[in-house]
Amino acid sequence: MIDVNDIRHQFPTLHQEVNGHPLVYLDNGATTHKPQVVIDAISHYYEKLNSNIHRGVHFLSQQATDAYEASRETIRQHLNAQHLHEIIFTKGNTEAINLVANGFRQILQEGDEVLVSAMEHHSNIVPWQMACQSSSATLKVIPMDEMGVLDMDSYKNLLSDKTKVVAVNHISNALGTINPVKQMIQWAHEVGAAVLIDGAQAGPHCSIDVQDLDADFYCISGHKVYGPTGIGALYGKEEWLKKLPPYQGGGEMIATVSFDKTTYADLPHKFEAGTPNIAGGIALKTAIDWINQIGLDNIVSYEKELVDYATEELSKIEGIRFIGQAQEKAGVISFIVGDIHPYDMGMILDKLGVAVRTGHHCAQPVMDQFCIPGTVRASFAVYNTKEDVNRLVEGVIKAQTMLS
Amino acid sequence: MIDVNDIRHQFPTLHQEVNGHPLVYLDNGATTHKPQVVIDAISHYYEKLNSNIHRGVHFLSQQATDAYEASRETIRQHLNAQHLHEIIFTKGNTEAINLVANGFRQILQEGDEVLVSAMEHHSNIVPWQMACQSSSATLKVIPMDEMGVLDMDSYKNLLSDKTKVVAVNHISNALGTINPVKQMIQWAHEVGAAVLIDGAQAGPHCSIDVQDLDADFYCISGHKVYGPTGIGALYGKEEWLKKLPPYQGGGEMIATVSFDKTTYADLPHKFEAGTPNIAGGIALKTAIDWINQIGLDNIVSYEKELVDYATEELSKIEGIRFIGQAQEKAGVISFIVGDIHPYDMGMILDKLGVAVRTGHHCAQPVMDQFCIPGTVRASFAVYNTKEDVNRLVEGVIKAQTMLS
Amino acid sequence: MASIQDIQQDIIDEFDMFEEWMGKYEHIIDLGKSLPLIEEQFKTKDNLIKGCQSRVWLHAQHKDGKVIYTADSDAIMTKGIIALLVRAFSEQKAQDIVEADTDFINQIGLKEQLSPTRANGLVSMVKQMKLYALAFQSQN
Amino acid sequence: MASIQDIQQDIIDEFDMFEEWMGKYEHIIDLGKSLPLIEEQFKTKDNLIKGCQSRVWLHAQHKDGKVIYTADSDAIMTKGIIALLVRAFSEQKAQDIVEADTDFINQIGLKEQLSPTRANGLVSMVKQMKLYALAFQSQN
Ligand SMILES: Cc1ncc(COP(=O)(O)O)c(C=O)c1O
Ligand SMILES: Cc1ncc(COP(=O)(O)O)c(C=O)c1O
Repeated sequence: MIDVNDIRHQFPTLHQEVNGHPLVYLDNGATTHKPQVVIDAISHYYEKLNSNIHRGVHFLSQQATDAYEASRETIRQHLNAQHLHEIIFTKGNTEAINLVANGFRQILQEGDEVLVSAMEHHSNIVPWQMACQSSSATLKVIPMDEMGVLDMDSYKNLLSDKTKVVAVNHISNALGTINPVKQMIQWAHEVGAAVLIDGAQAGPHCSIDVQDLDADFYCISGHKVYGPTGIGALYGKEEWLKKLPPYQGGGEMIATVSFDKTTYADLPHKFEAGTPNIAGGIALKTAIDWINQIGLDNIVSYEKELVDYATEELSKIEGIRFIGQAQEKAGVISFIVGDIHPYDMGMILDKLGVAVRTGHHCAQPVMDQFCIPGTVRASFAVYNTKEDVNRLVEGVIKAQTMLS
Repeated sequence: MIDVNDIRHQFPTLHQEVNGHPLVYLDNGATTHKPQVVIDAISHYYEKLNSNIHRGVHFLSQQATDAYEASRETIRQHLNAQHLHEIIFTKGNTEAINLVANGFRQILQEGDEVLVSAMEHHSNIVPWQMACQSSSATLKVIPMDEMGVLDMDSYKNLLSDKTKVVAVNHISNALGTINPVKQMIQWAHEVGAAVLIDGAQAGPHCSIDVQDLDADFYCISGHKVYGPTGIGALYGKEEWLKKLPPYQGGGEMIATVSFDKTTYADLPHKFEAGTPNIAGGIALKTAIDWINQIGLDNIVSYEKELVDYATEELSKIEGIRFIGQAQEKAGVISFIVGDIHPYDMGMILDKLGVAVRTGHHCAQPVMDQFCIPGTVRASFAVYNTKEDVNRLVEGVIKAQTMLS
Repeated sequence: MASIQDIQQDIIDEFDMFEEWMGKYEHIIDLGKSLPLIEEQFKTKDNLIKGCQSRVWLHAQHKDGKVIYTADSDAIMTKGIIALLVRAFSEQKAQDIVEADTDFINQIGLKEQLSPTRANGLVSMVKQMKLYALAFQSQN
Repeated sequence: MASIQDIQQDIIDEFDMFEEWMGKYEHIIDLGKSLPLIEEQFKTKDNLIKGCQSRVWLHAQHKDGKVIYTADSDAIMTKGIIALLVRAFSEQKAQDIVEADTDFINQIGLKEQLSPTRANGLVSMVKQMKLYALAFQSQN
């Protein structure tokens, strides 16, 4: 059970006025706020441990290295990866996907196919476009229906022995759809394709088991799971990580360097060139521990209640149209009202202290499919309340009055 | 003038015991500690502003965007870049160099040459090896002499119309040598080559004027200039940044995305895919402001005094051999004592509370040239004192006694 | 036709009547509704101003020594803002537009009321209008 | 030859005599100096253990049913640590080595005294020694 008051108490950012109103923050799909323990973990690092890691023999360097590596272990457990060295620290999901897609440049060949879904974030489209371009492979798109659900028949038809990679998000940031990734992975494996799951939105909203899913790659962003900005984690199956060429060159990622020949270090260091975001890495552990202390199951059921309530209340508004109406949804409600431009709606909501996101949510192809310029998106976290939903609904009604 | 007591007061990390001794931190070349204002700036971001930037219309997102962009402006001024959009936020110097080298993969052709110096950090070698490998260009090395000074005659001879890129550090992290980069850039431009200056070690130890240097690319790491980990800045001349292809694909860096065609955003966003290290970016401004408040000139002359004193005192130790004895040096003293392995020396120094770095300092080719397994490196920051130097010298003598 | 400066003063006075953001917003929305639309044929890609979330078309023509602007946007508040600018600058002499002070935007306190993206949009609109005027001016 | 366990107990007792890190370090350094060197011919790349900052060569041979280890390192403290391990495991039966408990490393409080890189190095040395033993064991 969730004690939302207790939880809210832990988030300093929530307790402020915006434009004269207490803040209602419903832009969690973009980034979540951080509990005090996470902020403190960062300060603690800088005040007590601060040191560069891995390469140092001195005390602070050891302490910092231990803390950083402990975080890797926490992430391993959280995603249920088999091996510690299958966890690569990244800057976030964008970097993670680029790391993998860049590696596939050298693996893909002309005639090969990469499948992405019609509801991907730009970060899971553009890197694959770039990889396909430089390898002359072909990018194909798994279509979705008007409810915002992927068409599994088409997916099955698209799969063939040409398919080398399938890249899909676990939960869509624009629509909230939860995709049947376990099934999709299984089918992809039947044709020998590797599967990358973009877990940016799944991180905060569902529990993840990479072994159960049998995912080849899975990535999460720290700043979306109550953790710091500039840090994330990529899981990759050992065999794949061994197969992929390194991404960035630099310190840490090499075993030996000479001008004639450079040999690369073992996993995970092969993919971790340069001084990482040490503070971020260490505090990401705190964030994940915090989530687990509340319990992902509790979070999931509490958020479902909120989203259901919000959907119900918003449905009463005349002219509202929900974009993304899958049965399996989490965390996100995207909508437009009449012919009101989402941008106009968002500005008025902001004046009323309600923070939502408007626009294409970095998923322009989704907007194109629905022939809309964008949506208003309310996205939820475990610290949101029914009162937040009420304020949203009031705001939408007020904006509607002003704008029509 | 430097009031070192006042400065030390501002660094919480310095005030602790390590292995029963007050910490003497001489590993600043790896990373510097952070003044309280920088730590507070990070907390302030997470407690008050936290929000994703650029894409949001709501209040917090605006505040965070403003703070992040204000940092870009501060960096622009600090490096004296002409345009704001010539400043790209990166994860650090390793990423910055990879970004540029990756771009040159598509520009370099067979027969073209890339020059790096014999004293580069791995981060300024490996990315160029990778770029040369995939473009069939050739990597050539500007040699250095036994004092650790680049051979300018050889450099001049190496330059030709085949030279497309010269990549050199401003100050060597392994040797402390300050390279004559202005002159080197001028010569390179005479043959039409672009020049990247790796300013990782210059950031804390000298003032930088990219227009005066006429550098094409210049990069600094936040964590080495009293700022956060996981953030850095790349300066690139507008014309070059326009010419280079984008690096990572994702949100922010595109103007429009469809599955058929993606057009890239204007500078600097073209090179800033995904959610950045927002907290780090904002606090980097605080770090640079902090440096400027003390004054780089003051820092430079204070540190010179320290390094001179340390060199003098260490010289008295029997069997000491300094690695890197350039006239123009800053921040770093690298040495070995007799045939004592640096690793053994480092461990004993650590036990005595003196944090130095030992090993190849990610500059293995330098060690190969001097035929040593590594060095002991003491590297300085503005908060170090003569007392720190004394403790270092005592420690080295004690270790020498134990180990011989 | 009143001078640019007079019109700007009118606009400032008008906005001064509203103390709250709500009034100002409603006024902008009303202005947006009243904007004389751009002819469909001018809603071209060339006339599109790179904004952020809303699209803005701006067309300019030179007639009898005066610059005439028409414009449109898919978002009504954006439309209202351009209506203001059109009112301030349309049917004026190119040179006057080029030289015009644009501080009235700050004085109506709109910038603080707008998101930076929209405020940036506003700035680029003004810039674009001045660019057109400059082009016409140098034709003479 | 004493059993592995007895030797380990000896080592533990020896280290117990030193309360301070200095004594322990000096003891390790002394051990390092006394390590019977590996023959030059065995200082090959194959016999190199991937460590961090110091290089370690470890050679193993099987003779009269016993495993004989010789080793070297370019850093004296690393040499001391391998000296300890060689003392604990060399000239023992392969099977005994494979099955040996290695907790004595924790008990001499060395791990806390070492940097994690060196502690990792120590772990990989033990691992490597056991791997050799395992190989010899399965030859039989
Ligand atoms: C000269 C030099 N170049 C590059 C780097 C790499 O910087 P970072 O580790 O911050 O990416 C460093 C720091 O280790 C350095 O000293
Ligand atoms: C589904 C999805 N994928 C990828 C990303 C990119 O993540 P980041 O911006 O943290 O790199 C996001 C977040 O914006 C997202 O929601």
